[in-house]
Amino acid sequence: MSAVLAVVLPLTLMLLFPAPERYRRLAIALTPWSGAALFLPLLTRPEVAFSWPLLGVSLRVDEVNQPLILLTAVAWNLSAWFAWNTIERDRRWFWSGWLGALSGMSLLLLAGDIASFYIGYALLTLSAYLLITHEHNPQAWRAARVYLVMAFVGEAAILSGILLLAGTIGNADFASFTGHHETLSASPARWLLLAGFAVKMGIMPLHLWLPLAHPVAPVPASAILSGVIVKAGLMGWLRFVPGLPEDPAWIGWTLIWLGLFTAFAGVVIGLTQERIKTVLAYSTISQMGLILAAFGLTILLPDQRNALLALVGFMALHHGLNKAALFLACGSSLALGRIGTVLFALPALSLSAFPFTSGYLAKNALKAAVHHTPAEILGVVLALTSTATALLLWHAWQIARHTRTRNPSLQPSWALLVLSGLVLPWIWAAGHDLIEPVKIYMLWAAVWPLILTAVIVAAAVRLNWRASGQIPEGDLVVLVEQLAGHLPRLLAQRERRHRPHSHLLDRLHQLQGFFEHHQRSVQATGLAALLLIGLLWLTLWN
Amino acid sequence: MMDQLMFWTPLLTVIVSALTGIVIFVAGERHALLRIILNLAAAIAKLLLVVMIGLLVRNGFTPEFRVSLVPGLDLVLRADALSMLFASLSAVLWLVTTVYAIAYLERSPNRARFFGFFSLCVAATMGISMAGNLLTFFIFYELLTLTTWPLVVHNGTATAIRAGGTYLRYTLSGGALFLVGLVWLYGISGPQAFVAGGTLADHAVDARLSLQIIFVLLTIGMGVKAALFPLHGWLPKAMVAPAPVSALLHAVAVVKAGAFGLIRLVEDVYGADLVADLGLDLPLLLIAAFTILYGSVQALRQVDLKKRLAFSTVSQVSYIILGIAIGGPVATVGGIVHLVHQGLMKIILFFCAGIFANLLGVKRIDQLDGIGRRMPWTSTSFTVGALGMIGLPPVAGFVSKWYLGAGAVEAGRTWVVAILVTSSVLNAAYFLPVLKRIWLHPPPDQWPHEARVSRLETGSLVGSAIVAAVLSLGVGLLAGHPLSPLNWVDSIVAGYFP
Amino acid sequence: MTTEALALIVFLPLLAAAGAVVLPTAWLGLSIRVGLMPLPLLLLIPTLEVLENGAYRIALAGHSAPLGIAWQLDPLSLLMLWLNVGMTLLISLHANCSFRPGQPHAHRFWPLWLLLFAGMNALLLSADLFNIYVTLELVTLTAIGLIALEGKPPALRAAMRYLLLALLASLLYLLGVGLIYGQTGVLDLYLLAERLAPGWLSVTAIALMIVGLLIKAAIFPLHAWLPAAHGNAPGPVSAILSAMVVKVSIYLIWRLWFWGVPEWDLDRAALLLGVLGGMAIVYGSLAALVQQRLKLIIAYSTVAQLGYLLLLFPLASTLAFQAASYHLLSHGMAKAAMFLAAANILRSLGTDRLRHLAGIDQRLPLDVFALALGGVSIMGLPPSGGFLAKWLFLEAAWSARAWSWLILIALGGLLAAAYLFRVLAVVCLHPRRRGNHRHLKRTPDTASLAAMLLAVGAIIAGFTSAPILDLVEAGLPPGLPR
Amino acid sequence: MIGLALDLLIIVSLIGLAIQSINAASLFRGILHFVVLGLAMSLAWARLDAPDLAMAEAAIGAGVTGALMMIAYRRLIEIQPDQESSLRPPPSRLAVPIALAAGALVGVIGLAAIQAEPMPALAGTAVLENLGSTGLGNPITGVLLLFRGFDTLLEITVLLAALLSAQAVTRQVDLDQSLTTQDPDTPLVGALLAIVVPLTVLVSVHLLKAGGQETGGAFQAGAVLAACGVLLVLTGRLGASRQYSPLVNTGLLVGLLSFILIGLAPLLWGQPLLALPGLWAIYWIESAMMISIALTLVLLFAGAGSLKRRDHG
Amino acid sequence: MDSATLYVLAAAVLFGIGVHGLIVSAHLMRKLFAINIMGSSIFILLVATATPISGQADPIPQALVLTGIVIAVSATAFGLALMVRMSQETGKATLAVEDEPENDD
Repeated sequence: MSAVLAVVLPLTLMLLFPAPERYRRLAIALTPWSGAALFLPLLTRPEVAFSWPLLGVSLRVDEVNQPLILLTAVAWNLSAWFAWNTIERDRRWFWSGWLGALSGMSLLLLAGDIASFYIGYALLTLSAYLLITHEHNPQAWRAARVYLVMAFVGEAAILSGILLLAGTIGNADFASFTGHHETLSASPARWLLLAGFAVKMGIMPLHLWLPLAHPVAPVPASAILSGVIVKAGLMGWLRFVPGLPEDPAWIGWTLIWLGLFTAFAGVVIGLTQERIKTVLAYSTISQMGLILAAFGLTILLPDQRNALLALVGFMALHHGLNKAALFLACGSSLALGRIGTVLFALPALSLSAFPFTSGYLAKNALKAAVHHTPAEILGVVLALTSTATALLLWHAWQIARHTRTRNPSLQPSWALLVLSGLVLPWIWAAGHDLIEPVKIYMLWAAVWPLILTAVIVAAAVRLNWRASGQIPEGDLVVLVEQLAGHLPRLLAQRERRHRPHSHLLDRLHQLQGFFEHHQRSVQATGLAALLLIGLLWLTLWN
Repeated sequence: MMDQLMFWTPLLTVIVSALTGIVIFVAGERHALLRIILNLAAAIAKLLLVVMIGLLVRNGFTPEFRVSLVPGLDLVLRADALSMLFASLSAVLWLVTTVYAIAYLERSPNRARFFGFFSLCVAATMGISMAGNLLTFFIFYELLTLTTWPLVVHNGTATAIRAGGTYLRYTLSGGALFLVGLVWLYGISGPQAFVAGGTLADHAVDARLSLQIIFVLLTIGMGVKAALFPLHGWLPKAMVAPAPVSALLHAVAVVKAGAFGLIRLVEDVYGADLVADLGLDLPLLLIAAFTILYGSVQALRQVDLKKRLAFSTVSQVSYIILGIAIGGPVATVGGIVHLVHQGLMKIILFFCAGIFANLLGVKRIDQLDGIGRRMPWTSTSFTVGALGMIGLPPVAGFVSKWYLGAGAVEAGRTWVVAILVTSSVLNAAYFLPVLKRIWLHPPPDQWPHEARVSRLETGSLVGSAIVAAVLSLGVGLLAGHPLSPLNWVDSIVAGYFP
Repeated sequence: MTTEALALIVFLPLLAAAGAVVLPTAWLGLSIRVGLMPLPLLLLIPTLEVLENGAYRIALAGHSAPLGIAWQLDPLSLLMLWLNVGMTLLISLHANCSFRPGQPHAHRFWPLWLLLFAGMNALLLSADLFNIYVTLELVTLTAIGLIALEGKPPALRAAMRYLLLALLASLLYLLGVGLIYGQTGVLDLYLLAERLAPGWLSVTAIALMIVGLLIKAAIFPLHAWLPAAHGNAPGPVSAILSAMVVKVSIYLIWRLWFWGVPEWDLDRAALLLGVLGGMAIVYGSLAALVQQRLKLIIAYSTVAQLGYLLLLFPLASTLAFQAASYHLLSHGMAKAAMFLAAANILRSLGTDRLRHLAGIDQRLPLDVFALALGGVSIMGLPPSGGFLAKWLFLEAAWSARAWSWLILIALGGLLAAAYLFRVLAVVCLHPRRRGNHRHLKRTPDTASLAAMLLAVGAIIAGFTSAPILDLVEAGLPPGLPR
Repeated sequence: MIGLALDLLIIVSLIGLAIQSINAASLFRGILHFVVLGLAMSLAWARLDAPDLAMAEAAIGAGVTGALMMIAYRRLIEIQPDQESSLRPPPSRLAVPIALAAGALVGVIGLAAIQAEPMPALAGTAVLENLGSTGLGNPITGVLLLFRGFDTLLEITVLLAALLSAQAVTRQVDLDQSLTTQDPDTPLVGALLAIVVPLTVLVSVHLLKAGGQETGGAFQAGAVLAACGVLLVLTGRLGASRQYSPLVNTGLLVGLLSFILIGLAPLLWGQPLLALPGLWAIYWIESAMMISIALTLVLLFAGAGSLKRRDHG
Repeated sequence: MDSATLYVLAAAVLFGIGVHGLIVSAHLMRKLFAINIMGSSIFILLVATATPISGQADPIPQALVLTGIVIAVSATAFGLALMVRMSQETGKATLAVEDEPENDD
C-alpha cells in the first residue's frame, strides 16, 4: 500500500493542480511533503503485485533500489521545500511537472516489472520537460527542445530494447531476469537499453541535453535534475542490464573507459564554462562517468559483483545529495558570507573525495575493489578523477564568488540537504559494510590528488590561465543543431497548386461534342449500320 | 423464443440505426427535438442491444441472422467475439459522437440529412461488424461508402464536393476490385463464411496463384478504406467534413471498416497460416510498415490540425494491419486491440480539433498557442489522446504498441520493432510541439473566430471529448482487467492460435 | 383461361385506347383504368400456367404455325410482360399527374400511351417474325408521337431523327424477314431453329435483322438518336422508353440468337456484339460524364447500360442469362425511377441544368432520394438489383474465364458512379444564393411517390431475386452451359 | 421480249423519277415526281404479278402519299415560302460510296436470293391449300384477314397510332384556317363533285367486294374513299374541326373495334382467338376497316382532330 | 436475264438512290422521299425474289408488302406532320446539326 501511495499521491496532487483555486488547497498543503511518501516503502519494504492495471503492475523495495529511493526521498523533499519558498511565477506548471516527475521517479524506482518501469520512466521524462521550460525564455526553449529530442532518442532505444525483451520473455518481473541470462546476453536489447539509459545519465556522447537543460531550470529543479533524475538511467541499468556471468571482459572495459572518458571530458569542458550551473552540470556528467566506470567494474569483476553493485548505489546516493546541495547553493547563498562558503564547500569537498567525506568512502571502496585485479591501473586514474573534480568545483567556486544573486537568503532546506549529504552516506555505508578501515596509504591516496589540484590551481592563478568560453555550452549540440537546422526546410509542406479539376472533363466534353455532332447525322448512323452489317456478316459466316 | 432471439438480434442492431436514419429523413428539418431524442434513444438502445448480444456471445452463443439473396448466396449477420469487439466500439462511440454532433451542428443547415446519413452510416458499420461472410461484409462495406459520402460533402462547398469526389474515386475503385476478388473467390470455393483460421487451406495447392491474386484484390479493396499507402489519398482531403464526421470516419466507421475487413480476411477467410504459406504476409507487413512511417512523416509536414490528425490516422491504422501481418498470437492481439484503442484515442483528437475550430475558429497548429488556458478540459483531453498516439503509458496506445513490438519479436520479425519505435518518435515529433503550443505558449489577444454558444452546447462538446479521453485512459490503465478489450481480444486470438 | 387472359392483356389496352379516342373527355379516366388496372390480375393466370406447364403457345385464328401467327409465352417473355405491366402501371401513376385528364396534352397522351402498352404486350407475346415487325412499328410510332407530344423544338427534332432512323431500321429488319421467308418458307421464330441453315443468305438475313434491331436498341455506335429523344421527352415517356422500349429490341436479338439460330457457330459474332456492348458501356458513361443536363445524363446512362445486355452473347451461359435478365429488370426500375425523379425536378425547377440543381435536396427530398436510390442500383452498389445483376455478370464472366469482360463490368460500375455522383455532388452543393429556388413549383406527391416506388423496387430487387432467377432459368434456351 | 422491254422501260422510269424526286430543282417538282414514281411503281407491281399491290400502290402509295405531301408542302410554304434556298445540304463526301455500297448490298442479296435453290415456301403453300375451305378467292385477302389477321389488326392500329401521333404534333391553333382553294363555289366544282363523289364511293365499294375473290380489298377501297374525302375537304365541303365529334370518332375506330370484338367473340364459344366466324364477318370487318381507313387518311390530310360539314351558300 | 433479275437490279439502284438522297438532302421532305424510295426498293426485292408456288405467285410476300406499304404510308404521314410542326416551331424543315444548340433545354 505504501508503495502505491508513493506513486499515486504525487500523481493525484498533480491532477489537482490545473483545477480551480478552491480545489487546490489540499494539493498545495501536501505538495512540499509529497516526496516524503517514499520513506514509507523504505520502511515497510513492501512487495505487491496487481494484475488488472495496465499489463500488470508489481512494486517492491529491494537491495537495488533502496539507496536511490532514499536519495529521492531526501533530495526531492528538501528541494521541494526550497522550491516552495522560491518559485513564484507560473507555479501551476512548475508543480505539475514537479509532481509528475516525482510520481514517475517513484514508479520507476519501485517498479518490479518491465512495463511499470517504462511507464514511470516515460512519465518522468515528460514531466521533467515542464521543469526545464519553466523560465519560458529562449534559452529554456532551446534547452527543452534539445532535451526532448535527446529524451526521445533515448526513449526510442529503451522502447526498442523493452519490446525486444517483451517479445522473448513478456512483461517479466526483474527478479526473474536471472533465469533468462542467455536470452539477455545475446539480445541486442541490452545495447539498446544501455544506450537509452545512458542518455538520461548524460554519458558522453549522449549528454548533449544535460549541460543545456540543467542550468536553465529553476534552482530546485536543477537540483533534482542533476541530483536525482539522472539516476533514473542508472536505475534502468541496474534493473535491465545487470552484469551477467557470461559477459566477456571487453564489455566491462568498454564501459569503464567510456565512463572515465566522460569523467575527464566533462571536467575539461566544464572548465571552459562561465556559468556556474553549467559548470555544475558538467560536473554531473563527469560524476556519472565515474559511476559508469564503477558499473563497468561489476561486469569486469564478477566475483565482487554484489559488493560493487552496492557501491554503485552508494555512489549514486552520495553524488545525488551533494550535487543537489551544490545546485541549491546557486539559488540562495553565495553572498551569504561564511555560512554560505561552508555550505558550498562541504558538498564540494565531499565530491572531490576529501578524506573522511562520503566521496572518500566511495573512492576508497572502489580502489579496494580493483586492488589486485586486472584493473589495478584504475586506482591511479580514479585518484586523478578526484583532482579533476576538485579543479572543476574550484572553477565553480570562482564563478560563484563573482556572481551576484538577487535577494540572497538562507534556505533551511539547503542547509538540511548539505547536512544529509554529509551524514546519510555515512549511515548508509555503515549499514552496508562499505567502510574500509583507515589506512595511511589510503589516506595518502586520497590526499595527493587534492594537493595536485592545489598546485594546478596555484599555477593557474599565477599564470592567469583562462580557458573560459572556448567551448560553447552544450558542446556537440551546437553542431547537431546546425545540421538539424536544415530539417524544417526539408519537411516544409510545399503547397501544390490545385489543378482545375475539370480539365480532363472539359477535354472529354469537347471530344464528345465533336463526336456527337457527327454522329447525329443520319449519314453516320447509316454508315455505321452498313459497316456493322458487314462485320456481323463476316463474323457469322464461317 | 431463444431461437428467435438468436435469429433476429443481429439484424436488429442494424435495423435500429437504419430505421432511425429513415425516420429522421422523413421527419425532415423542422423537428429538431424529435431528432435529438430519437438519436439519443437509438444510440442508447443500440448500446444496450450490443451489450446484450455481447453477454450472449460471452456465454458461448452465436446469434445468427441469415437470408438468401441469390440461391447459394446468403446475407449472414452473425455475432461472434470479433464482431462484438467492433460492434461495441461502434456503439459506444456512436453514442458519444451523437451527443457531440448534436451540439456541434446546432443551428447549421441540413441537419436532417446529416443525421439521417449519420445513422445509416452507423447501421452500415454495424452490418460490417456483424457480417458473417465476405459477401455480407462487402454489401455493408459499399453501403458505408454510400452513406458516408453525403457526410463528407455535407458542408456543400466546392472543396467539400471535390473531397467527396476523391473519396469516391478511391473507395468505389477499391470496391470494384473487392467485388472482382469476391466473385473470383466465390467461384473457387463458394460463399466465404468467416471461420476462425480460414477455410481456404484446401485450395492452397490447386489455386495458389488465384488465391494470391484474390488476396491482393481484396486487400486493395479494404486497404483503400484502411488508408494503406498508396491508397490513402482520400483521407486527408475528406477532412473538410464536419468534425463529428471526421471523428466517425477516422475512429470508427470508415478506416476501421477497412482494417476490420483485413482482420477478417487474414484471420477468418484465409487464416494466418495460409497467408504465410502463400507468401503474402511479408508484402502486407512491408506495406503496413511503410504506411506507418509515411503517414507519420506526412503528418509532420502538415500545418492544418485536422490534416495532421488525418495523416496520423493513416499511420495509426496501419498498426492494426501490421499486427495481423506479423502473425503470431501476441502481435495479432496487438493489432486487433489497436482497433479499439486507436478508435478511442483518435476520436478524442478529432472531437477536440472540432471544438477548437467550432468555438474559437482555430484550425491551424500555429493558432493553438495558449489554448490550454482558454479551454483546459478540451486541451487536457487532447493531450491524453496525443500522448496515447505517441504510445506513452498509461494511455491505451502503449498497450497496443507493447503487444505489437513483443509480437514482432516473438514472430522473429525483430526489424518491425524499429518501425514501431521510429513511428513513436515521429508521433512525438508531430504531437509534442502541438502540446507545447497548447499549454506553454502565451495565448493571443484575440481568437480567430469566437463563437457565442450556450453552456449546454459547450458542455456536450467538451463532455464527449472528456468521456472519450477517460475511456482511452481507462482502457489503457485497466488493460489487465478481465473485461478489458485486451482480454476480449486475447480470447478471440486464442481461437486463431489454438 | 390462359388464352382469354392473354387476349385481354393485348386487347384490353387496345380497347381502352380506342375508348380514350372515341369517348368524351369525361370518360378518359375510366378508359385508362380499364386499360391498365386489370392487367396484373390478368397476368396472374398465364403466370400460373407457365409456372406449372412451361411455355404456352396459342395459334391465332386456329391456324398453326407455318400458316398462321402464333403467340408464345415462355418464362422469359412472361418476365418481360410482368416488367412491362408493372413498370407501365407505376409510370402511369406518375403520368396521371403530369397528364391528368383535362390537362392540355392529356387526351393526346393517353391513347398513345395505351397503344404503346398494347403494342409492347403484343410484341412480347408474338412468335412471328413479321408480326413482330408490325408491333415494332406500332411501338415506334407511338413512342415517337409521345416524345414529340409537347411540341418543344428539341423534342421535335429528336423525334424526327428517331423516326428516320427507326424507319431505316425497320427496312433492314423487314428485308431480313423477307430473306428468311425466302430461305425457310416460314415466319415463325420457333420454327427457324431446324430450318435455317447457316447459308450465306441466311447469315445476311440474320445480320440485317440484328443491325436493324441494334439501331432501335440504340446500341453504340447506332445510338445517336437516343439521348436527345429520351432527354427531351416528357418524363413518363422517357421513363418507359428507357426502361422497356429500347430493351425489347435487345430481347428480340436474344430471341433470334438463342432460339432462332441456336445451332450456328456464333462465337465470333458474339464477340463482336460483346465488343459493341463494351463500347456502349464506355462511350455512354463517358458521354454522360460531360453532359450538363440531368435528363441527358440519364439518357446517356441508358446508352451505357444497354451495353450490358449485349454481354450476354459472348458469355452465353445460364448465369449470364440470369445476369442479363436481372440487369434488364433492375435497370428498368432504376432508370424509370430516375427519369421520373428528373421529370419532377425539371417540372418544379423549370430546368434540369446541373448548375441549377444545387441544394435541391432540401426542397425536393423525395425526388432526390429516388434519384439517388436509382443511381445506387445503376452503379451496381449493394444492396440493389443492380448489384445482384453485376454480381451475376461477374460470376458468369468468371465462370467463362472471360477476364476482359470481368474487368469491363467492374469498370462500368465505376464509370456509372462517376457520372451519377457528379449529379449527386451538385445536389449537395450549397446554393450560392438563397433565393435560387424561390420559384419552385410543387410536385404532386403521387408523382414523387411513383418515382420512389420504382426506386425502392430497384433496391428491393437486391433481396428477392430467387423466384425471378428461377423463372429465368426455367425459360432458358436449350443447350446453354451453366 | 416485249415484256422485257416494258420492264426495262418501267425500270428506267422508276430510276429516273426517283433521282428526280430527290434532286429536282424545287421541292414542288420533287413531289410531283414522287407521285409519278408511285404510279410507275404500281406498273411495276403489275408486271411482277401482284395486282393487289399495284392497286394499293396506285391508291395509297401514289395517291394518298402524294396528297399528304402536297398539303404538307402547302403548309410549309405558308410558313416560309422559300423552302430550300437557305438550306445547305449536309457535307457528304461519303454519300456516294455509302449509297453505292448499300445499293450493291441490296443487289447482291437480291441476285443471290434469285439464284438460290428454291425452297418450299411452307406458309405460302399452306395458304393456297387452305384457301379453298374459306370461300375466298383472293389468297391475299385470305392471308390478310384469316390466316394472318392479327397482322392486319395491328396494321390498322399502326395507322391509328400514326394519326394520333400526327394529331399530337399538329399545332391546334390554326386548325380552322381553311384548306380550301381560293374560290370553292365555282359551279363547275359542284358539278364535278356531284359526279366524282358517287363514282369514287362506287369504285371503293366495288374494290371492297372484289377483294374477296380477286384484286382489291379494304386498303385499296379505303384509299379511294379517302380520295373522295380529300376532294371534299379541298373543295370546302368538309372542314377541319377541333370539335369532338362522336360520329367521326366512331367512324375512325369502327374498323379496329369491329375487328377486335369479332376477333374476341369466338373465345366465348370456345373457338380460337381471332377465328372469324364466317364470310359475313370478313366483309363486315372489311367494310368497317374501309371506313376507318378512309377517315383516318382524310384526317391525316386535314391535319385535324375531327371534321365537320361546311355549307357553302 | 428475266424480269425478276431486272427488278432486283432496279431495287438495288433505287436503294442506292434512296440512301444517297437520305444523306445528301437537307430538306426533311426529301429525306422522306428517300426513305420511301428505299422502302419501295425493298418491297420490290421481296416480291421479285419470291418463289412461285406451282406457277402461282406466293401470296405471303405480297401480303407482307401490302402491310408494309400501309405502314410506310402511316409513318410518312406522321413524318410529314412532324415536319410541318418543326417548321412551325423553328422556321425550318431540316435536321441540320448546326441548328441545334448543344444540350438544348
